[in-house]
Amino acid sequence: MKRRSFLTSTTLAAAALGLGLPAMAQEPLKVGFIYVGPVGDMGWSYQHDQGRKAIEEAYGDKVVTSYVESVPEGPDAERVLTQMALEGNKLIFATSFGFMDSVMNVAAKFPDVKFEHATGYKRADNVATYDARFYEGRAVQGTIAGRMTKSNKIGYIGSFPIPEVVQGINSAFIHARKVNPAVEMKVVWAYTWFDPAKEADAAAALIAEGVDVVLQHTDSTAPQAKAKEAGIYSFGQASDMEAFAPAPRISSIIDNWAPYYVERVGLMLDGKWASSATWGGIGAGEVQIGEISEAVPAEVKAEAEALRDAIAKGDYHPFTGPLNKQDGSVWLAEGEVADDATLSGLNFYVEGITAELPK
Amino acid sequence: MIRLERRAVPSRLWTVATPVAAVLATMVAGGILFAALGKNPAEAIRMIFWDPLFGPNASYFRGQLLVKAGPLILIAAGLAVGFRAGVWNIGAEGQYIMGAIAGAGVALAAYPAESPMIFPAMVLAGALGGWAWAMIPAVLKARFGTSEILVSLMMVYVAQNLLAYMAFGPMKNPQGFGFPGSRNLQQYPSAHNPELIAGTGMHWGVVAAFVAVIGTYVLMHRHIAGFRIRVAGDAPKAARFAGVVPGRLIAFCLGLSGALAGLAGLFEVAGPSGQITDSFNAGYGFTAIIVAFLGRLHPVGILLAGLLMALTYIGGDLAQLMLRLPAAAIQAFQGMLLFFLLGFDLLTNFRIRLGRARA
Amino acid sequence: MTATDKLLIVEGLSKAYPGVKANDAVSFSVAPGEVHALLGENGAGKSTLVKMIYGLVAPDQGRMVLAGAPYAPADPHAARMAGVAMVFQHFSLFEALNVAENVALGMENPPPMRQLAARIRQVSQTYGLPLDPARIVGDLSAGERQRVEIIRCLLQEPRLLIMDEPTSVLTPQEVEILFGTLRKLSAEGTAILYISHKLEEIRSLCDQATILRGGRVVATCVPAERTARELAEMMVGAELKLTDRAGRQAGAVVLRVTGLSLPPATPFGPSLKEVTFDLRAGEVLGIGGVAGNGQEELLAALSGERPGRPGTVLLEGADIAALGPNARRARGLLAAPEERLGHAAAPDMSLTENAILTGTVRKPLTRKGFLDMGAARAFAREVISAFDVRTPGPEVAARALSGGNLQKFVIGREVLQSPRVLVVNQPTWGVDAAASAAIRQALLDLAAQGAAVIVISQDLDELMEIADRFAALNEGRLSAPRPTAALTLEEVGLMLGGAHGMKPVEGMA
Amino acid sequence: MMIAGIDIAQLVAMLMVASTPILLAATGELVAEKAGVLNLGVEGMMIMGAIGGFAGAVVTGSPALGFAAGAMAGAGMALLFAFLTQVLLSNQVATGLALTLFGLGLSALLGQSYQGIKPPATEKLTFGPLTDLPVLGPVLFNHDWVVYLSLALVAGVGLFLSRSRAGLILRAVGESHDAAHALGYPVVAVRVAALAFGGALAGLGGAYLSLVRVPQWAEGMTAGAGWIALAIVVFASWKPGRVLIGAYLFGGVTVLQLRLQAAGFAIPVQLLSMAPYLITIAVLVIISARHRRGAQVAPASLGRVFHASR
Repeated sequence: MKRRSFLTSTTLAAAALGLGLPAMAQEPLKVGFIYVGPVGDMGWSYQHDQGRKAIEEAYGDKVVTSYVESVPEGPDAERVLTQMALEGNKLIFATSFGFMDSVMNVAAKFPDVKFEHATGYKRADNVATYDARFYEGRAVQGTIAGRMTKSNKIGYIGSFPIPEVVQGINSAFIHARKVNPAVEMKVVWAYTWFDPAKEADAAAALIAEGVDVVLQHTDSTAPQAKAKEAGIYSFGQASDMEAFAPAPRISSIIDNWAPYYVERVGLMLDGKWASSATWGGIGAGEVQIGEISEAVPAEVKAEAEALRDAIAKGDYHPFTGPLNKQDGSVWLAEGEVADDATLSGLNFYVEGITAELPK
Repeated sequence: MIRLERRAVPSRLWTVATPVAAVLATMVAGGILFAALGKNPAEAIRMIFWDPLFGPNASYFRGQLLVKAGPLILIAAGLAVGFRAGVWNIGAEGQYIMGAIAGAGVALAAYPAESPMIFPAMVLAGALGGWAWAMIPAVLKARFGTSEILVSLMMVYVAQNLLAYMAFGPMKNPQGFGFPGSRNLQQYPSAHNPELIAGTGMHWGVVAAFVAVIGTYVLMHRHIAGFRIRVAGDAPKAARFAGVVPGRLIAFCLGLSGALAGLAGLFEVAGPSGQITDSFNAGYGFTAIIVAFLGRLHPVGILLAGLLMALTYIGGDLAQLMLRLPAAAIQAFQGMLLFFLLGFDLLTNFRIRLGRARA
Repeated sequence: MTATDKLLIVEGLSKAYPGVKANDAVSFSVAPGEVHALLGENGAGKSTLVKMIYGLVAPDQGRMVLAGAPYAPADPHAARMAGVAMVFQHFSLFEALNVAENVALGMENPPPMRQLAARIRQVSQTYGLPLDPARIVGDLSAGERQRVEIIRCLLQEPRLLIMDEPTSVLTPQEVEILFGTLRKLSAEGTAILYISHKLEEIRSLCDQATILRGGRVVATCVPAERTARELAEMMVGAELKLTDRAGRQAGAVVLRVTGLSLPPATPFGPSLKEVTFDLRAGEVLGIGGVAGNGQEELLAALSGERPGRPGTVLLEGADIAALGPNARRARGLLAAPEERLGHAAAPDMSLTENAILTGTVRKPLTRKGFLDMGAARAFAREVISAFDVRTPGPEVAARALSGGNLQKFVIGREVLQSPRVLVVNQPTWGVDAAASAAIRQALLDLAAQGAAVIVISQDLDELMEIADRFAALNEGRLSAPRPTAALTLEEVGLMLGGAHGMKPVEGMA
Repeated sequence: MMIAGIDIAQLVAMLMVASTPILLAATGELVAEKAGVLNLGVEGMMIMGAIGGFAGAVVTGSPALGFAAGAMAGAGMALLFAFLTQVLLSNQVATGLALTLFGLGLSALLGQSYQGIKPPATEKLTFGPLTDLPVLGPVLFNHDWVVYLSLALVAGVGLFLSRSRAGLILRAVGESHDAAHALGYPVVAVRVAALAFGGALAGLGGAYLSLVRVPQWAEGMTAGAGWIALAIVVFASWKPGRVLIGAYLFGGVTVLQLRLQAAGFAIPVQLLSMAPYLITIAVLVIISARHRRGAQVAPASLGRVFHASR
């Protein structure tokens, strides 16, 4: 199931190796990972662990990786991070937003250890941050959804009302409207990243409301099953969820951390690691669009792929004006592109979404 | 046939020997489990039970042991007083949350003022928050005879929802880029519950835990009030005869355990955890119930049981990190430890006889 | 009479528990229609013996023959199938279930509920024990509950009916009706194994008696041919000492109770209604009554466990009605409740700790609230030696003591605190004769020293023996106390409330 | 029937499916509690049922056998609890909590090779034209067989407890184990059987999650459903019929709040989610205030240790 991402990562790894690493026989680099969920969650933590495996794959015995899963945010995370640093890990990936303050605390105590924090906004000389522009993928999904809907109602299962998810809802809506001006968006907040039963209920609620395409920003496959039962379309989230292809799953948005992880470890091995804020999208390979299945007409597929490629090349930004905020006030003027600062704190819907964003 | 026979007096030998035997049995059973997973059992057992105390980096882990055990002991010490009296507060998790919310509420209301009065005020608020939450089942029990087991358990869910509401709503950090969670109190000097001696893990919560152990020991085993509480648990009517007023006893036991749980929550949120988030409560309130029973409801036993539980958490993380044992295996191992401890406890109060009998 | 005429033959039955030989080669037999008494003190082995007959306990040795066939019931079901039924003293009713369900649980093949209800009505009428099958047992009086037990047995049409201390909850009139029922049953051919320590009852009811002591059969006799005193001496194995009640003089009123009322603690529990009496120094007031008529409530109201309205309880002129138990102890009002294990003493706690339970107020067992274990141990030892409590030492848990020894400890604990007024409930219930005598003597001695004593008891013989005045508690009302010397048993029975709505079986009363 | 733009029949049909796992688990726990045992390990038994059922269905290819395996896994956990609490006389509260911890760990271990697989589908039953009836069709005639089984089990348990002799004995054991023992009923055996039945139902509920509602295996997928089942038993004041109401209330509140969101209403989700628990507390208070004596509602021996001495 992970074959495609595996292939991409090995290609990238080969490229990284091609850069010519100093072939010194030295202690292997120890790289630690701390996950908020179990690696078996088939979603968020699972995908990060795929990235970890890509590192092992790419660098072989030059690296030793280890991980601790299901670490609660807070003091436990801080202890595990310290534990990793004490055990000689030189590069540590902390893969949940809630680890942010713990990472900053531990990083201050271990200046020689480099930390990588996913989705956070605090940095230091030895703390880099990274995130993925999931909204780019949502633009592609929105386009497909706008074309595929017959009821002109698209459903979106949100996890928590945080900027990352709000970006996705806006992006999907904007692009669905672009190809289908009659589209409406129905949003349900599940207030969980992972609760299959609740996600199933959320999907059922949207289906009852008449939506015939469901997007989800929660990690279980429960909504896919509901979509299948109702005979409507859905998109895979975080991982490919190919078990539900070709329908209801007509495409997916895949978190692919492998390219970033392989690159950062490469820099470490070269001694060139430096703190940075990386926000990669489709172009960098962090966000992948899963195969668009045969349930989607060829011309729609072509249109979606064209959008994907335009975003990848940097020719097109999903948040390009003219765009108004939900209340009708101007957000982006004609041709204006949203800046990253606004996006990373995005807390409003764009015009046309009728639901109210919980505050 | 094997038959149980009640001892006239609990065996002193087995009181000491059962926990040791249970831990040894767990090591054997756990060893088999780890071997089945393809890991070296001896190494895994050493990693869990030995290394955090005496292995490399033990100086750090010993401190962390206190950080992890502190809230467990603090809560369990209070719960045990009630359990001895036959007052079953199993809602410590909710009281822990409410203590944290109340204490953090004081800090967030005062922010950004600096004053030496803020932390004491928070401590008071934390204790009051937990106390007040525990008084709900207490009053319902005293007034209507409603089961405190069930009400206190229900109140946990109410508190959890209230916590989520606070984290997403009123207590959300205005400078948090729309992410859920409050300001980090670690960065607010007047409200911070810091490590008192660097590297020892000692913070006010750990101090409070030790005070609670000593205090409840003196109360329960040296003072007439504690004596009457113990009578109430052994024979409620005899307690009444000895002058115990049931309503007051219930209020005292629930109030005390609630206040201590609230304090634990406050010290955690102001110290190691730092902020109110929707998942800030890591199940301490429930784990503390197990700790109380493992410690046989005796303050010294609770101290040891709390440290033992903390050891399995820290050692478990270590085994994950070093041996790649799945977190699930550690959890199952902890479950086994509890089963053995609870099961072996029988030997303290009963004698096993071989012979024919009908039970 | 040959062996085959017998319904039940018990031969050489033995049962040992760790440290105790509960039954040692017990043999006896019961003929059809015979009312056979099993007589013995507490701990003599009566309960173990009937539990073996009823299949609850398996004998170590010996055999039984029922109606000519070997009989070794594996469990009570087997016993019931074989035609053996038992009325328990305790622990066999389910309060939350209704009468019919309770009856069904005691039967092997109960008919459907509706038919069963009809049969319950019918049988209860036939035997003069009226009962509504739909009522919840928790709402019934003690006497009514026993009817449920008896009906449950009668519906089985047993060949052998075992009754364990059935009369302790009945008034004398109710006892007569019960005996009428039993005689009718025996006339129909049912054998009855009757356990009691009430000698007069046995003399009037039973055809044969087997007397047990220390797990062995010590004698068999025809009870009607012996005096109660002879039976008692066979039971105890020694000559009985009579209590010495000389040397007492009633002094001034120390306790005045006026219009004391208490609401029921549970919806169907007994209440107290306008209880009024005076108690003088040096006097023993006996309060009789059938179980469940407010005895526990009266003790709780006097001990302070359930405070009353101001003005209802005056101790030496001071209003103590609103005070709790410890405040009353401080003023010299002490009490010893009926339930030894769980009320008067905490079962899992040591005797030292049980001494602390009530002793801290009048004895210096604490210092500023902190326990002085040394002083407590000394006090416990004092009680143990003064009252001849048989125990390895003061560190033994209360539940490890026999009933009699624990009762001596409980009474001794209060007596040694030199009370002004002592209230005791059922001081000798389930206690062997020697210990009973010692306890009664201690109460009399206390009164002789000038203290006032209230003895609440269901044992009328006991009250007649030691009380100066007698009052009866019936449905929460206390009759006016009357001097015991002038009372007949008939009068006492009427004071206790007569027959509680039961009517005698036709042609039998 | 439509209220505020929401089709009520459809909402009811949804909440029936959503409530089935907790309905099954709560019905099972009710039987255990009626026998006088408080098993707080429902969550642990459910999750073992979820993985057991999933693995069983995947291995055999038959959802029905999967459900059977799930029930067995739940019952197995319950027997472990029974051994500890009934034979070794351990504290029921602590043992139940430990059972949950153990179940979560063990299920995750066993489930490692079942990640990312789709189980065989559990088909809906067809009732021909009945399914197309307005209102009644979606509510009554358009579910999978487990939904009907769960309803049948509630009715069956209700009849069993109130009408059958075995049910009477079970209640008697829960009311007073001493009296039941004196009458010769095997207290421990009855309790072990009740626990095993409760475990089997919790396992079925878990299997329903992994085989129908999600359907996939994922660690920790019960996400607290077992705790809700415990609350439902209390809410129902130990009456099977009310368990049905309780399960539909608890399941219904979740469904309703999501449904209201989907319809575009801004609602305070967390505050609404508290409601069933607050209602449960209110119900408890009303019951206990009316009876004053808890014994008439809760089984009198609930949670007490039974040891037949002599």
